[in-house]
Amino acid sequence: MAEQPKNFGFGEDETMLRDSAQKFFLDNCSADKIHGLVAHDHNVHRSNECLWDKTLWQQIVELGWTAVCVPEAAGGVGMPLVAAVALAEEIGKAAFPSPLLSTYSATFVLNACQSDEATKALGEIAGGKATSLAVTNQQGSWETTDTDVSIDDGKLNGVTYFVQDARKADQFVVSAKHDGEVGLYLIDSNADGVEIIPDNIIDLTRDQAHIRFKNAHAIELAAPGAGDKAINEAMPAILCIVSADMVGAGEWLLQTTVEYAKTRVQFDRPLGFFQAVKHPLVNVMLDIDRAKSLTYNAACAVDTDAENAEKFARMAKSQAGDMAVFSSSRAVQFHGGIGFTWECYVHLFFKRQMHNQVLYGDAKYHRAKLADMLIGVAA
Amino acid sequence: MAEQPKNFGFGEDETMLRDSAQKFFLDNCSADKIHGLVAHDHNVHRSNECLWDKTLWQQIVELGWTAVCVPEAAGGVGMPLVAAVALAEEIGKAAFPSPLLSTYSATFVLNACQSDEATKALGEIAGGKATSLAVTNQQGSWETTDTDVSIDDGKLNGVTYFVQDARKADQFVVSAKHDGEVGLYLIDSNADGVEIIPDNIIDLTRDQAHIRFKNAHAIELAAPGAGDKAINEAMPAILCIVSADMVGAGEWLLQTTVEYAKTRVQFDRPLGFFQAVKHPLVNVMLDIDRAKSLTYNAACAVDTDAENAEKFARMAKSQAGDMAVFSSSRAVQFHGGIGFTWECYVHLFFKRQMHNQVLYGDAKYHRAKLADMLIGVAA
Amino acid sequence: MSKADNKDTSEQSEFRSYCQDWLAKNHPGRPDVKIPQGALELSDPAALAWLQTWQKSAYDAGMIGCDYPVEVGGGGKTDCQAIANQEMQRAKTPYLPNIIGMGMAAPTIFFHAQDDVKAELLPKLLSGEDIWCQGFSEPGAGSDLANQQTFAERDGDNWVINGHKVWTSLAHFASWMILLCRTSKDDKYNGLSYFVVPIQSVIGNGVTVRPLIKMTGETGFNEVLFENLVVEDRYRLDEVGAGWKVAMTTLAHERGAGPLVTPASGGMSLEEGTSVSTSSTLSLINLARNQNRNGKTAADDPIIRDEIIKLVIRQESMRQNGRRTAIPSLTDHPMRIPLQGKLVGTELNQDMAELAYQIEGAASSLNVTDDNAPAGGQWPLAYMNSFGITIAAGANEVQRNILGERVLGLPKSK
Amino acid sequence: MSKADNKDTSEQSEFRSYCQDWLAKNHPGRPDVKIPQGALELSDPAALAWLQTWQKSAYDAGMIGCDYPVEVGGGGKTDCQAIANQEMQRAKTPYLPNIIGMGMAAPTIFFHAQDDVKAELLPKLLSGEDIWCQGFSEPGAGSDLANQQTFAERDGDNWVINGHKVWTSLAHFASWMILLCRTSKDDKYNGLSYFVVPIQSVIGNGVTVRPLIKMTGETGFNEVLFENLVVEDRYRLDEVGAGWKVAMTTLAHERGAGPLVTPASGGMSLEEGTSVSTSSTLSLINLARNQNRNGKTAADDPIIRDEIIKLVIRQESMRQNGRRTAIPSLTDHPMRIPLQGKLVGTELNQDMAELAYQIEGAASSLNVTDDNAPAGGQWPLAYMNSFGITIAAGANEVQRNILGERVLGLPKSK
Repeated sequence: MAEQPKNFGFGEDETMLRDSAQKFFLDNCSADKIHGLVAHDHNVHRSNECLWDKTLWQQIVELGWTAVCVPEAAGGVGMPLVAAVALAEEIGKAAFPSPLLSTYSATFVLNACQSDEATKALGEIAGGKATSLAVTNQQGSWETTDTDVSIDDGKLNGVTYFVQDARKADQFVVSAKHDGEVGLYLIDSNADGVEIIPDNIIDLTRDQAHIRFKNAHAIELAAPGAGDKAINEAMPAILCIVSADMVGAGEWLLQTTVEYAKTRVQFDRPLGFFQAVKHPLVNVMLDIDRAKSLTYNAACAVDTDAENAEKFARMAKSQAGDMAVFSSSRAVQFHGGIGFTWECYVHLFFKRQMHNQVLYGDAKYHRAKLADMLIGVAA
Repeated sequence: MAEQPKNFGFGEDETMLRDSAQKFFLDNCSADKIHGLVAHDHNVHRSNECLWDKTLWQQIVELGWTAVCVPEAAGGVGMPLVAAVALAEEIGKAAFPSPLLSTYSATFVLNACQSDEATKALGEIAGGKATSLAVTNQQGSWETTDTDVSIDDGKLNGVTYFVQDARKADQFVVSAKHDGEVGLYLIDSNADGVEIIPDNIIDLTRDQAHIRFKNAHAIELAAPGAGDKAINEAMPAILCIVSADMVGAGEWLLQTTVEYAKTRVQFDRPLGFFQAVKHPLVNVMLDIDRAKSLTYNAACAVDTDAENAEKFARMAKSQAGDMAVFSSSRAVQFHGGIGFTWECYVHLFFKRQMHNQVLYGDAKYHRAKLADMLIGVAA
Repeated sequence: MSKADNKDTSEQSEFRSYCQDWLAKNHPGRPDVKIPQGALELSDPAALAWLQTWQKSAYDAGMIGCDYPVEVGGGGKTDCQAIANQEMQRAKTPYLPNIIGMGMAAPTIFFHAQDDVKAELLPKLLSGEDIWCQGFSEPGAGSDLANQQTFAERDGDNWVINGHKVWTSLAHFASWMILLCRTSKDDKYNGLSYFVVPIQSVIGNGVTVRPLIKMTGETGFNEVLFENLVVEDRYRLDEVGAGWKVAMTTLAHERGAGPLVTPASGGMSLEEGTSVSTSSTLSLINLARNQNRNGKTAADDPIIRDEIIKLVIRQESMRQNGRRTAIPSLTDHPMRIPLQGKLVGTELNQDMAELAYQIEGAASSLNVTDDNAPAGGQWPLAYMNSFGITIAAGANEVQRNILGERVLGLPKSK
Repeated sequence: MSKADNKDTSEQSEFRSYCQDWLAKNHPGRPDVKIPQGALELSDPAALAWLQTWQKSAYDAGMIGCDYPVEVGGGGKTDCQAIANQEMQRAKTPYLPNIIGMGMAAPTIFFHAQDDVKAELLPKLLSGEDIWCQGFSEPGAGSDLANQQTFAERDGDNWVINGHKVWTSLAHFASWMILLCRTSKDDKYNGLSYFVVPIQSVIGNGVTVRPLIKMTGETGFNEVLFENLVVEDRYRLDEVGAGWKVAMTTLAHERGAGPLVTPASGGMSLEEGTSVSTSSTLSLINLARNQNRNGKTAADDPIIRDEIIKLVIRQESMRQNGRRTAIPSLTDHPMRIPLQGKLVGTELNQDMAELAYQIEGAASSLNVTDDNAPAGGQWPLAYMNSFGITIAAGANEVQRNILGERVLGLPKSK
């Protein structure tokens, strides 16, 4: 095992970046503001909208956040994954609707492609082009060789599913099969033959779609046979980013519930007096800390200890996924009646967490993969 | 599904039998008395003893308890399994060292043999002959086709393992293979060629052994090919009996811990004031009630609804097994330092519960079997 | 509580035959409007009207309120409601809409109201003509029921009521409400009194009903505001200051632990074709069979299987607990199992719906409005709604206190 | 707390090289007596003597107490104990026997004793010549530490001590005890005072030590009875009535949350051949590989696999939590992770050993004395012993209170 830096790679630059993100979200993205933006229509049969603040996105681009993990050679800042993870944690804490996390995931896939076209695309990301992965089939498989899109003569056909932030992205990195082998392709969101069909999703802080390609001309990033390998290589980073989002959202849920438990009085005592509230909140904290430390460790492994990256990333996603469910459920429960209402902000984070827990594999899935790695494939 | 009686078959006779058992154990088997009997030597390296009160066993035989589930035609009382289950629950509640539960298990296997020799053996049980099953191989397999004993020319050879109450039993029902097929055989514990090698076990309220057969002459109860089927047929009853023992022991652990929590004062409050103690104790109660109702239902199914007996019995054993662990662990934890001492009676029940949980399959094993029955064998 | 015996009495046996005959001839058939899964989710007046017609017809046939005396609109029978309930279930009838009325208001009125009030209110309650709602919860009185702030002030033969109730199901349809409020500020428990108050007839005249929106975006609950609502003193139940005691009658019956059996029917499948019951483990197994999980179905995943079977076992244990409750000699405390019901039932439903996310995988992201949502998106919806019931009617934390204190005899936690 | 920086200071760097050199030459090799897994299990005087020799040699080399001032027998260095600990671990040395002395007594004495007492006691404590034990627990003061009943009564320049301490590890070897006792009955918290008292030299003269028997049948803990033990006033730490405050220093260091790093070494494998570490998930995986579970190994059972991996993840998270604690900018509260340590560590060990029963199946019934017991019967033994640590040093229920109150700021639960 390569020796990882003790501090997970959180040097001065990374810490400064995180602190500035904290300030940015504090100034611009109170839960109240997000709620006003994404929850203005409460009807369960509400129409399907993609609600986000493009002005803030523009500011983010100007702050250089899209360039954070783009290599310097491709025109980026070339910071380690822990920097993106620090930002992802703040984004989760704000339940911030933006294509930034999708763009980070795409960044790591493009990095793994190691092609000129991929390098060019990375440069565009550094310049602010929101990019999302379109690599999932209709069954929502978490295996990187599964895709329902084909590529022939440079043209995509078929449908890709569960694309995150699809209506916020400027371009997509698409996995498609040619002669049974998976390649990766870049396509603009407004290119001919690209039809984005929004999903009606529960999480109000995101958008998701399936995308139909009809003879849509795309640029090859990784040749058939190399595409799934590139996704696999990037997967530890992707898992870290989602895990960090859950850690941030979990911390918001914990702290918000703690504040409520300090002030809400029942049976002549603040709720937090009761161990039936206090101890589960402590358990939520323990789970968040586990997830946070595992996520930092996994990100650091991606940066400095590649051979252990997959193992540690699966640990992080597994722990963070279970924590996401637990932190959400206790937040609603301990907010009591008010936590069950639309007007309370808790449901924004609750829904984001439930969305996150299944993204790129739930806890059980990653534990099964870890068992294969650490115990050996079962007889 | 056959319609089961609403009252699980607990008629007047069954209730009377249970009440008399309650009185018997109250009068004769306080936890203090059992502790004095089985825990007189505390050394972890203590020698291997088989400690029980044979006078009480004689009384039990005289009360007719061994005959409870022996058919009338074989000289028994012919009561339903729920009667034995009611007794098993009281035995568990007293952590009573005796071969009664082994004898009940053997009774149901003999019942399933449907041979003259088996009927004769049942008559002997009714007359007070303690009988135990010797049907497990060295690996402790829970599959009824697995045995390390062979039979040829009416002679047993090989070793059988994990025989319960071996040093208390007068005879054994042994599973042995002939030409790869499993038959069942009866042999006296003091017959020639029978060597009982005591295991050093943790549970102080039982004894266990492996038994080596060397050309030991045995009587055929079920021919090769019919033996495993007879055990399978009896297995739901066996599982109910062990489950009932766990229900009884669980209730003792719950009530004893509740009493302690009412009187022990910490932080100027009785322990039971604290929800960190109260709520887990309530959860123990919920688990006991689940196990108890499922056990009665399963026993009733054995008596009146055979096609559902296996399903319900596996549910009961699974729930009771998990409850056994949970009730034990919380009893020690909430008794604090005193619960961790040899002089506190809790460890007697703790050890009995941990022994019970793996007998004839732990909770996970039975759930896997249930999944095959209720969801279908996995692809 | 129902009788413990195995056999019907002759009255019960005769009544059972009568129910079977009547139901065979008078089942209302399938509704011509969409009926939600439960009465508390009713929002379409046409659906309510259809169900009210059914309740009235079952009432007229003597199947609802059979154990209440004839003078208050009942059937004057003994231990027959459970028989009627069993037969209605067996006949797969629609459910009854006036559930708060029958389950909570009726027994409370019966045990605590003046005779003339009983005679006035109970017939139309049992027939379902009057829909009832319950005014217990307040912004500051959730699980801490005794912390009521809605105030009733005496004014000669009347009371003047001011306050704010929340989480009142069916208030938008209700003619009447059972209302717990404060009549004295000096004593938390003995300062409460219990009233029945009109709602529908006085909207705009002291009463305002506003919908509350759930985290799912659905409505169904309401806020009810009282502003100088005048109520006659005869509508007070029991003594001034006895409100807490009266409320205990309500809660005991809500938990199925009171002496009167609540009229209940049901069993009719409401969603043709795609019947998704999020309270059934069979539905969950079906979901798992139809969802892909990395090349196999979720039903082939050993971990999912284990989790499902855990839930199947819990569900079966609830059924068997119910069976055991009816046999007093098989429990050491008469309230031990009845008081578990709300707790174990609501947690089971929550855990089932939580597992569904992992069975559905990526598709669990889809809302009920998305055509591709597995099982119509009912499972994630059910998960969110499950918190309504783990929180309501005494949060489950309070249920555990109750069990620890009343059944195990542990000291009070406050 | 240790320094957060990544790099050694020049003092640290130099000291690290020194330690490496010294350890390369002075590792004591394998013991000629059987050494138990941990110091608290020591029962054989020969094993203790061997370990004391090792501690003395490491002390003389400057690796123990390096951050204490020279006047009290320390090394007078800054932030060097952590370096010594790392290097001793790396060199796989034996553990140090005087763990209560170094981890709890030494920092408490250092921060609260008179200078002459420090100079008298600390050198032999750090060298391991004096073994120390702790007198906090009493029959009526388990997790409720402040409920001490052992009484110290003033008698001129002396105190006369009477009372009963339980769960005192190492008391049968101890020369000295840190003792919390009551000096006033009027005030629970401010009525406590803290002493250091001799044990071995006064056995039979005011002190009796008796072994306590654990549920496993093992000994290791003791009861200590005081009957008119006379102690000089100079052995009082801090003011009369300040015992609670002083005890907090002890507890903070016990939890690794105090300012002084505890000397620690270890890493040497103690059981040749059959090394079963019941605190390692790798051991558990090995066990699963060797145990049959219905035709396959337990390591092939998907449910067992999932449970093992859950534990592996928890173990890795503890390791990474420890790493994160050292970087103050990565936690929002300095005590947030340190105060979790005892809780998560002891529960992990308990859950690992609990799973071992299901991995071992029928063979989990076998005691350590049975030749056929898998892994020598260590796992069921470890399970039972695990309750010692989930109960001791503030039961885990109390640890959760501490975390909820001190870190999350929730109101006190009493």
